[in-house]
Amino acid sequence: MAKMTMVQALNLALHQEMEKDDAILVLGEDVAVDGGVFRVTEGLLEKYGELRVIDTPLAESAIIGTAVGMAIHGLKPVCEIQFSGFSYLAFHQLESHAARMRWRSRGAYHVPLVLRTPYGGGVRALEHHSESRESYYAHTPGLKMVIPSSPRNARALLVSAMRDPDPVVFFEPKSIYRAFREEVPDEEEALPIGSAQVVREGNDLTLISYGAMMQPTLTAADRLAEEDGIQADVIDLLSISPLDEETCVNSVRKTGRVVIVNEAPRSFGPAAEVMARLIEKSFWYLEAPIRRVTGYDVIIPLFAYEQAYLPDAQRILRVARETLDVVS
Amino acid sequence: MAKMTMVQALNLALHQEMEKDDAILVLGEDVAVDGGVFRVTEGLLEKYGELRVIDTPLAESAIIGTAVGMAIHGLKPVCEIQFSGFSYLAFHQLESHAARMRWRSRGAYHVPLVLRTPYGGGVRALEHHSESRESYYAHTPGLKMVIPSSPRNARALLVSAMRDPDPVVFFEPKSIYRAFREEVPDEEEALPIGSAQVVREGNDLTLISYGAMMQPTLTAADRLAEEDGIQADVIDLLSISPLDEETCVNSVRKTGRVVIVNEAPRSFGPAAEVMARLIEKSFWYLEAPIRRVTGYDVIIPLFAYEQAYLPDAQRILRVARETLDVVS
Amino acid sequence: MPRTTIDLPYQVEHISILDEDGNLDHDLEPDLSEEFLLRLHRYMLLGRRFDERMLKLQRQGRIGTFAPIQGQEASQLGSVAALRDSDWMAPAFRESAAQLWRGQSMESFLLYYGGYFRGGEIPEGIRNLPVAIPVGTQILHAVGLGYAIKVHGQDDVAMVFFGDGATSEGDFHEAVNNAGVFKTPTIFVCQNNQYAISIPRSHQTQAKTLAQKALAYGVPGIQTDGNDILAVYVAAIEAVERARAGEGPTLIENVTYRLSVHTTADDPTRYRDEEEVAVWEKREPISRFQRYLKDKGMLTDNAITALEDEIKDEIAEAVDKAEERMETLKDEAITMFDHLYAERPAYLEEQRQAFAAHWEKA
Amino acid sequence: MPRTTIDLPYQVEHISILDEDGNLDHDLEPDLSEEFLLRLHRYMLLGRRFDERMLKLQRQGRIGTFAPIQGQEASQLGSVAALRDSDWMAPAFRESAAQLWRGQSMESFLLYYGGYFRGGEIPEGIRNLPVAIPVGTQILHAVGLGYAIKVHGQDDVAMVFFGDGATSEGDFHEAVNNAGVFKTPTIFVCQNNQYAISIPRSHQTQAKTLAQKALAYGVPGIQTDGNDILAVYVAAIEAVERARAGEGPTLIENVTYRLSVHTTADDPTRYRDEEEVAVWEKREPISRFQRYLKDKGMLTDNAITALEDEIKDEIAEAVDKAEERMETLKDEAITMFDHLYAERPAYLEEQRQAFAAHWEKA
Ligand SMILES: Cc1ncc(C[n+]2csc(CCOP(=O)(O)OP(=O)(O)O)c2C)c(N)n1
Ligand SMILES: Cc1ncc(C[n+]2csc(CCOP(=O)(O)OP(=O)(O)O)c2C)c(N)n1
Ligand SMILES: [Mg+2]
Ligand SMILES: [Mg+2]
Repeated sequence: MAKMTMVQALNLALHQEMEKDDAILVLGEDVAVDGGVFRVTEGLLEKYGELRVIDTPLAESAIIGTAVGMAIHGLKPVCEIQFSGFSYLAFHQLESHAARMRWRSRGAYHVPLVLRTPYGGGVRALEHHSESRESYYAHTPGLKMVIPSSPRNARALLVSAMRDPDPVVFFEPKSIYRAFREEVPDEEEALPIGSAQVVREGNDLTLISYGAMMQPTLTAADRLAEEDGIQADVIDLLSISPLDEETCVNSVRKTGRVVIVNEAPRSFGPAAEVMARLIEKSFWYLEAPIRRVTGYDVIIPLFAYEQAYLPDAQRILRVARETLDVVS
Repeated sequence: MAKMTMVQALNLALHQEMEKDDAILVLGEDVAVDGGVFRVTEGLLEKYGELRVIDTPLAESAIIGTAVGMAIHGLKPVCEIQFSGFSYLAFHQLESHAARMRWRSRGAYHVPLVLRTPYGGGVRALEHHSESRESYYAHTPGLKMVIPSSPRNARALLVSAMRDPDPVVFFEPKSIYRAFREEVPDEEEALPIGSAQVVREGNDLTLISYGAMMQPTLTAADRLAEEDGIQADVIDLLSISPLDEETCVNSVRKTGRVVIVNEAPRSFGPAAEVMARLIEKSFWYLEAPIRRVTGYDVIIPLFAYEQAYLPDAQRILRVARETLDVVS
Repeated sequence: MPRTTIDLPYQVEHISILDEDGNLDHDLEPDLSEEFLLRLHRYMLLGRRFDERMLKLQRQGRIGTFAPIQGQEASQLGSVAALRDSDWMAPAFRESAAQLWRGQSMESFLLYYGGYFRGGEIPEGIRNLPVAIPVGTQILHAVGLGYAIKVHGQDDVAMVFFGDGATSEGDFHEAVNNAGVFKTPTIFVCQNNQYAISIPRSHQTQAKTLAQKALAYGVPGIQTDGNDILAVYVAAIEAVERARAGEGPTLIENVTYRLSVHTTADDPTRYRDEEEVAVWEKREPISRFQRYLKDKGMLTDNAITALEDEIKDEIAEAVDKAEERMETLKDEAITMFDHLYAERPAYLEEQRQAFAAHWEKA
Repeated sequence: MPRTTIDLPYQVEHISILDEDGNLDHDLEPDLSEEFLLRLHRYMLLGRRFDERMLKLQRQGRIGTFAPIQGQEASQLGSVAALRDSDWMAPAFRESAAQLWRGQSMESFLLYYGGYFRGGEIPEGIRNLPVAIPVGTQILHAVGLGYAIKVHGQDDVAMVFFGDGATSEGDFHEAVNNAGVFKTPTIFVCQNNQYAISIPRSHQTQAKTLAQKALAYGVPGIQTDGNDILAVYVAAIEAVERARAGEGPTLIENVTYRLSVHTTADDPTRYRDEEEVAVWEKREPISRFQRYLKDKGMLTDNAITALEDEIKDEIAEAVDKAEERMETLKDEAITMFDHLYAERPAYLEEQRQAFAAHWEKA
């Protein structure tokens, strides 16, 4: 048991799984000698050698496309795309092959590939380095889409992603890569993909979020308790797809009021799907319209204004209070 | 005035606009000598010459990427991607450049590009030729996303797309390319992007759809009238983004009941966003949960089963009746 | 210090052994057994006749769109003939002869092009990837397969097919470049059939040959007369041997011609002349190879007739079996929910059950 | 009929005029005016000093991450020096010297790297594209610009910059290939600075040179000593003249070295030796060019000192202005809703108003 940052926890997951399973290899730009630009893959080259820890040429489609071939022939490639904003260069390899090979070959081949990539705003980065477009992947049949929110669940989910027989897109919230530490057990730990967690319990309101947005969401929940005496159920989705609608529905049936928070652009974003599922499964329990607090439908600005773009506790709190104020 | 198929109507739009505006050029695979694999660009080469009607090498990223450069220097490229399932090879050029150039240069440059591409199932085609993934584009800030449903509105919307100063993704419902004819006026006609149309009026139920799905949606509306005496408001979205929420909201405030139909995969699909807007703007008017009839969350099967995958009048009818049966 | 010419480590060659007039370069003629040569011939003929049959079935509406191979039999079979069973093969969508040689059944093709995804099933033990429709994208998979072969410490190779048009796609570039960097045992076989739908080879790139694109990657490249099965075979076996020996990838351009339509949805008269087709008819690979076999005393007209009959029956049987199978599969639309994930997630199971409960269309 | 070598229409050359020891090839020396040479020198120095200043500002937290240009001044300025104002230039993200030469202000860089999108504004009449972060993707834009130039019947050219790493991306391939097919007036300038973050050039491709990649496209390719501004200029002007004359694109590889960090987030000691850097310090372009100018009697140590002072003041002034500007822009976050579309759609206006009503953070 040690207190770790998310980067360290992810690194632990990679070390332990590569140790256990020879089929796992890591590939991407700068992942070997440099240890990854965020150091998530640090020390792997020294331990597992250059056949399994691969600095690739600068070509994202090649990273995913070769990984598809590797996976078909018995390997478990863990691909790093340096920033999620560059994953679009490989979009066709993901959509057209990784997501479809099992289906196309009727089970003869499958693609146990993990695409790890840092996403999201808040680190004062350049253009294309701060986006949050998990919807693209969540909407793609054949993929799974996972986003952890803390060092411990990041490690446990990455372990599951590496053990998953199907392709998993794994978004790492880079703004909390090193923002805080958490106890991470030495022994193995895996969390099931497709299960959300209720991380705070309450009967008055449901707050649903994931990834880096769990931080302002939890702050808002704390303030609601302190300032308003309101107890919120807070759900951390962890998986965007499959979406754990049961956990969401159960909570909303209890609270009747719900606010969903995501930093992605608002329209056609993840919150809309959560809303849709809740309408389908818990409409009659709703005491107020479902609300969403999201990024705006613009390109996330360069860093001088990025904090203004990102949902924060204040915005969540305001919308939560509006939701609580609704007389049904 | 002549009765035309959608292919002819689109062809007319291209001919007339190219005639009027020298800045327009057409590029893509097989668009010139061959006239496009669906013949939408037929006759353009003969009339406007090979500088403006361009057979490109087989490279989608190049089609969009060069079009971005052309657009910056004063041209209005109309790009054909042969099937929407191949647009992913150009996804990064669309997301990272076409959608952002105005924003990035703070208005110094803009990209009046049209990406025309056939989408959707129902034509007994090969794998990757039948998808409906408009969500990817609708979720991308900086793009507009348009889908016509008939020869006449296809022509009028393509004209608007060509005149739009910003990039427009224009999905053409290939299953109705030649399925029926409609009167299309000889004189110019343009329909505003971002406006839906109420194509049938009623007070009992709202049916919202677009593209090829307008056909079964209208059939279902007819059958509701004939068999159940139910009058449905039927909305044809025409634009997915910007979404005309006003038209949808007004209808739902009147009917209280709504079914949304899209052929895209269900989860994180277009219907979810329509649901979200309705919840936000007309929650208190709802007398039943909003329902959606969609493609399943699988890859659309090869053609032997594609009709089973696609929403049809029967499925819409069943869900509509369930919605009408809800006692609020 | 001034202007100096950059030395390239090798040059790009063209290879031709048996020309369209039947002339043979004895020095280059590969030493192949009669049995092997006759097997090649058999598959060339099978590929051709099966293609013709599929075209008819398509015209009758019994199967859907597909991409005929006529004219490209030598280019395909000469290439895969250099492989062994444990090697991998990744087709594009116009490689039925190669896939048949590598153990796939005619029935599977008929199912696949009949609209049944069951046709995409790969039988146990056969190392072919399924058909890849998005042009050029499969090329990268063969680099990954090659890499995996290295990781497993095997001396297999991965051979991938693609067209002249595919060389314009970014994935082609990334694939050959990565194979060069990682020295993967990958054989890149470009079937330059002169057209990408309506776009002629000359409009696809300003490069004089596609083989010379290898120079961009520091990888050996060679061009063959792709209608000469001996030349194709020699180029392939050299590349395969180099790959097995750990010396990395090769790019091969087989210069051939698509004698038929691009796909059954295509009308080639819109973009090419009859005369051009006629020229290439004369360069057609099967009759050329038959003449060679006859000259060697391995084949007679009678033997050809017998073989044609045999093949005809085989094809007829496959068509019957496939159509019977389609009949039984017709009502299994619910299988669309299978094989998306190893385990079906709850939301998908729910959709499946809704489908089962309500589906009235089959 | 047997094995024949494919004739390539041209060869790839390396050009060097002024070497690291100050030796000059008089035959190749371009005939440039004193004024022009001194202007080049001024911008090399300005580029270097501005870069150093930005690095300090970054370390002090006054601006964010950026990509330093040290060592690449000749490669950039020698290239753009061949352009005229009406030509187009598309940078990657490491071309500040070239952009300054082409009329962008230091202030705009400081704003941009200070996190203000206003820094991306392109002043009226300047034909530079904004910085392009996704590696290699801007290369295609220069093909489109070149195509538009042709459509407009102009004899301008479009020059695009990218790194050694970018040559591995599919977009590089598609761009040069398309430019070849359409004979666009596009100059592809690859600044081979030996690294793509930590990946050395030798690992990026097995090709001996990047210039030879031109052979894949039937397009002329040339390699220069990229730290020799004369060689860079000569290669660029030849390419520009060819393009203006309607003879199509050229691929230029300037062999140079990134003396500093990849970006301010990078630690190069993890992947390269001090000795290697020391070797390249000696090949550094500015002192070499200064020696040349002194030898020609165009420059003195006193003049350099005076110029250094002048530049220092200019930079200080730009920093002051930029920081003042940032101060006034600080509260204009609402401008994030501008310039996404020509007209703001209703849903976005609604979001903007919600933002205006509630935003409490600025
Ligand atoms: C990425 C992509 N773009 C477009 C298409 C449509 N298309 C199918 S085949 C083809 C031409 C392929 O030409 P080539 O690579 O020469 O192979 P050939 O068909 O001649 O065998 C095109 C454009 C596709 N399948 N995939
Ligand atoms: C498509 C894409 N992938 C990855 C990155 C991250 N990245 C930024 S610069 C860089 C290396 C670029 O190398 P090179 O092209 O040689 O240019 P240099 O930085 O040396 O000037 C990488 C990998 C990116 N910006 N874009
Ligand atoms: Mg071809
Ligand atoms: Mg570099």
